[in-house]
Amino acid sequence: MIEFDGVSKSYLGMRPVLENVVLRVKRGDFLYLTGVSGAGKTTVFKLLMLLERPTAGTIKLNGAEVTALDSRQTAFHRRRIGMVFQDYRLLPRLSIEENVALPLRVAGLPRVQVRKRTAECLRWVGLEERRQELVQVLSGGEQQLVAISRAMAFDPPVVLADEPTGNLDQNMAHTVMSLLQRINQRGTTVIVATHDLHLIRSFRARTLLIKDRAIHEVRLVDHPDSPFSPEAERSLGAVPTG
Amino acid sequence: MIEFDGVSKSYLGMRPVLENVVLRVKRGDFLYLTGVSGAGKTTVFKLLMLLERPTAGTIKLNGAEVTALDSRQTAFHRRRIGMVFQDYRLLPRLSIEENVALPLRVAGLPRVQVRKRTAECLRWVGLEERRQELVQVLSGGEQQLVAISRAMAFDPPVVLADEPTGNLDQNMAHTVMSLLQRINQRGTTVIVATHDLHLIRSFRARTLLIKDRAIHEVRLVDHPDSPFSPEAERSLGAVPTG
Amino acid sequence: MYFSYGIPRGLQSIRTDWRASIYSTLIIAASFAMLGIGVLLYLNVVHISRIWLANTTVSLFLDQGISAERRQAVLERVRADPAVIHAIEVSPQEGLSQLAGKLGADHGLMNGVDPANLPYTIDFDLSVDERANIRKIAARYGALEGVGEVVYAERALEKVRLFLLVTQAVGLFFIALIVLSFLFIVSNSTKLSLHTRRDEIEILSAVGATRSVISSSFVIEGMTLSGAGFLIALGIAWVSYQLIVAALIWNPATSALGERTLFFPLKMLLPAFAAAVLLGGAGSHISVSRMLRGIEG
Amino acid sequence: MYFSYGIPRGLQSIRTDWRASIYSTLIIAASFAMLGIGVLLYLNVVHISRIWLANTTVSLFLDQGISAERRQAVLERVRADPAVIHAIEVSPQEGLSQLAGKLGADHGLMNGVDPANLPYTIDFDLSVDERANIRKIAARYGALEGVGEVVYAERALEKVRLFLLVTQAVGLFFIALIVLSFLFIVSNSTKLSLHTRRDEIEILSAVGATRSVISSSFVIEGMTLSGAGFLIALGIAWVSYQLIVAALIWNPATSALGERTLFFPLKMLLPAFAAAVLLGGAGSHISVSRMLRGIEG
Ligand SMILES: Nc1ncnc2c1ncn2[C@@H]1O[C@H](COP(=O)(O)OP(=O)(O)OP(=O)(O)O)[C@@H](O)[C@H]1O
Ligand SMILES: Nc1ncnc2c1ncn2[C@@H]1O[C@H](COP(=O)(O)OP(=O)(O)OP(=O)(O)O)[C@@H](O)[C@H]1O
Ligand SMILES: [Mg+2]
Ligand SMILES: [Mg+2]
Repeated sequence: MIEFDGVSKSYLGMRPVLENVVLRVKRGDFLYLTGVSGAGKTTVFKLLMLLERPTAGTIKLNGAEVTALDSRQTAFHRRRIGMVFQDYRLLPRLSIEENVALPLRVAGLPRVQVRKRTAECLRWVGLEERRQELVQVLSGGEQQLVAISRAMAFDPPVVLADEPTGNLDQNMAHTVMSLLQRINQRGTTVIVATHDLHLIRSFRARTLLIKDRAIHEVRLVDHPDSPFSPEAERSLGAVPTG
Repeated sequence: MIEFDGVSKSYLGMRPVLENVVLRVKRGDFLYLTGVSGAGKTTVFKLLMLLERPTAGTIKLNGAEVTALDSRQTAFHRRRIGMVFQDYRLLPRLSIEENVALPLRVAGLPRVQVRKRTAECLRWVGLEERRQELVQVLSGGEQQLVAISRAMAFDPPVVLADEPTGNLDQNMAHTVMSLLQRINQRGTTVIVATHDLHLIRSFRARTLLIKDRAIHEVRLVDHPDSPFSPEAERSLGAVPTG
Repeated sequence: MYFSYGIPRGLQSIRTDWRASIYSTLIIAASFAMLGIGVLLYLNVVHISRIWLANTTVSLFLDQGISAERRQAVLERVRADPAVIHAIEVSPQEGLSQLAGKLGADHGLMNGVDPANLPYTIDFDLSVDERANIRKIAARYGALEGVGEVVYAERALEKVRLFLLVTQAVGLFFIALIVLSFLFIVSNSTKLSLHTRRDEIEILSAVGATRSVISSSFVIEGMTLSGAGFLIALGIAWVSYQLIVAALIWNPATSALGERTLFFPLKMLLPAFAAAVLLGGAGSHISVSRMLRGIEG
Repeated sequence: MYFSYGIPRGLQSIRTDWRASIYSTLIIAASFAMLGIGVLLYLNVVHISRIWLANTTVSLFLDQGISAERRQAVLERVRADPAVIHAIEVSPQEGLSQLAGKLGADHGLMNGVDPANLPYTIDFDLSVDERANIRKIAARYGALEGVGEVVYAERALEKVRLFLLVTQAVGLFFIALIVLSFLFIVSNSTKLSLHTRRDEIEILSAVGATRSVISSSFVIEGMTLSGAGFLIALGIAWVSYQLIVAALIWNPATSALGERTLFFPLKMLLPAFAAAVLLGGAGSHISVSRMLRGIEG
């Protein structure tokens, strides 16, 4: 479903972040994208969303090359991907409800349907009571929940979650991960970018590691403390736990 | 050194976040402030920084009541506290170096001294090579490091770090926590707000829990997986690990 | 698109960021006010100088020894002419004393003149619309039986024409400059306020809004603010106008002038309002589109 | 404070957010241009009408049968007067033909006039500065030996005075409106651009900057942008002025007018530039201070 072929990305005048990356994600996959700070996790998501363009290579979603899309098609392409941004990217002066409704409203859905779907998404993250509050006064974790809720609103075939639990308490993180797993079981492709090995340990899944500008598959091992081989663990810069 | 007496805070027209909070922090303490999302961790920091005013009660730093400070004194008060904001609060169009130098420059320090101190702070977080890059193009974790670096710049007697490792990989998080411990050993009072129990587990210290609008001391227990008593663990909404 | 998203979102934006909306509206209002004041001043200067400066009195010198009936007939003929206003008959005696008056301090010169040598004259003025045709009209009356010479201040007319020409040329040049400044102010304040909302536009784009959807709410916002600015400016211009006219009329020396002033006619205001609204919408649309092209790379 | 932080940071801000700086500068420039155009137009209308419309020719009618020496003495006395320009002696014959010329079509009336009855006259004009004193000067010359009557167009002078009065009153009213609009535009665009930088101000405040330090960089920025806007507007006004003057001079009918026009004198421009710079700084300072009070609660 998602195919990166020989994708390279270097930001203007900088050394490359990704080089000749190959990635295959099948419909209905659930996977982690991990790597140290600045490895390029967010960049991979931005490339897929067409928020950045690759310097080289092709990116395909459902067999269609995304870099060839025009402005209008880009908008439709983005509706097929729900992204939880690392910095949330919410409109601070709108209410929780309005932020979650945004993708539905700009797509021109009828008002009743928007309201129904929005309420549903807010219920999942436990914010339906507070839907009238302005986003700008929310705590960090609450904003993250709104961002997660918005990414689900369109019920998109692909969800990209960039560090979705970084500001959540363990209980809420657990709720969110269960939610992601549940929508994954209904057929949604889910990619979670994270450097939280404890998260991966709790909700094991296929894990990709960005290292030295390339994406590697990480071998999972059956160890209670770390899901990774010692080698992978070292690349992640993880310190021994416990 | 830091004293909260009967401090309450309710944001305009909302139910109270903190009620009748009493808090004593001694000079040179290192402590964690924890609690679920929206418990009020950031609010405590904002009150201490005078970014918000308490609805009731008094807050003292070094015996001086902070709520009585005028505009000019407030500025000097803030120079005594280095805060790592949860949302970083960097100026995106300035370079890494300029952001870190900001507190020093607005305090009117001579240029040479500013440069020297900035370089030092950046070295601690490993960003001295990239000091010319604009903050707006940095990855989430890199921005967090800049925010941490800026909080240290003034070498303040108090450092408040709000979720300082939420976007860092384990290795970087370890570096930052060691750094905080090191400055604490030199006499700086450090308070870290976090909901990451794994962090508390790795770097054990006195822990305060915000629950039901009040601050409670958490009893630490000697258990390899959780530093808390089962009761405290439950209040934190932690799910059993491992 | 406009009904489901653009209009509600545009109006909401105005409400939620009311400070910025007020700032923008006041900038637009002040620019419209400057523009309106310039145009109004120009219209009035041209209008009033056209009426007042043009001395279009025509004198028909009747033949010496003309019969009283014929004189009467010519007078009636003149009075019946729709192009003519204020026609009067002037006897030789009256003519002489008028002339002495015209000469002012030089009136002593007229002592040697005998009124018997002077003809009867018929003096009349032309209605404002017919003043341009003064030559033709003079020729027509010159051909009339009983009319000797036809005299009108051709040189004065030339002067007025020149005055109007200069006023119009300089005035239009300045108005062009004002219009340019106006467009600059409005477009740059639109750009300024949108520039700061780049984030919002990026977010909308990231959640799958097409360019036209994104632009729609900004277009509504721009139209509303521009329309509001226009109405405020109109209010300012109207009040100023009333104050000035009242002041002019209050002074006896200028009251006639005050009564001749013009305000914008309604049939000019309605299209201008529509233009203001469209301008606001178009400006926002262009700015947003340009910004979107920048964002999409 | 200004040297270690305000100036470098203010200039850096202009550079890093150059788009917003350009927008603000152009808004300010266009407002200054409108203001400058208004003032320039007003100055020139008053100036030129003062010179041109005031017909201050004074005629001294010398006594009948005055000696040639005395005539010469009076003429010399007049020519030596610093208030006097263009003094000429007019013989009775010349006077008569001039009068005939003035009468235009009525010149036939002069046929019966004998030049022998007419006196010699001395006609002169008053320098622009002395025109207000015409009455006193006329009285002075009336008392001179050999001078019979002193004549000047008192009525025409009244008309001009009225015209100037109306022009000045209406003009000043409009200029006041333009100045108000100008201040509105500049202050609101300052507020608009600062409004969007609330974040920056909050961050500065949070890292321990005092109000005056925070304001310093914005003051520098405001002064620079306002000064730049002023200079751009000055350039526009100067080019427009040159174009109009060239057009006026090019046309023979208006060339004399063109030569009499004024541009802003340097001694007016320097204080105006200083005022513009101060205005920009003060506006920014006020806006930032108000915002800071809001932030600090
Ligand atoms: N627009 C940009 N221009 C220049 N460099 C950029 C830009 N965006 C990102 N980078 C750089 O590219 C590298 C990868 O960034 P990216 O955001 O993909 O990292 P990441 O893996 O998401 O890191 P983190 O875990 O800290 O969020 C970083 O070094 C960053 O500084
Ligand atoms: N300016 C404000 N106006 C109104 N409510 C606010 C404001 N700031 C915070 N709140 C509310 O106060 C509560 C506590 O917020 P705070 O940011 O202190 O939580 P927190 O403990 O830091 O949470 P997190 O771990 O998610 O960052 C939240 O419910 C939040 O919505
Ligand atoms: Mg990232
Ligand atoms: Mg918080």
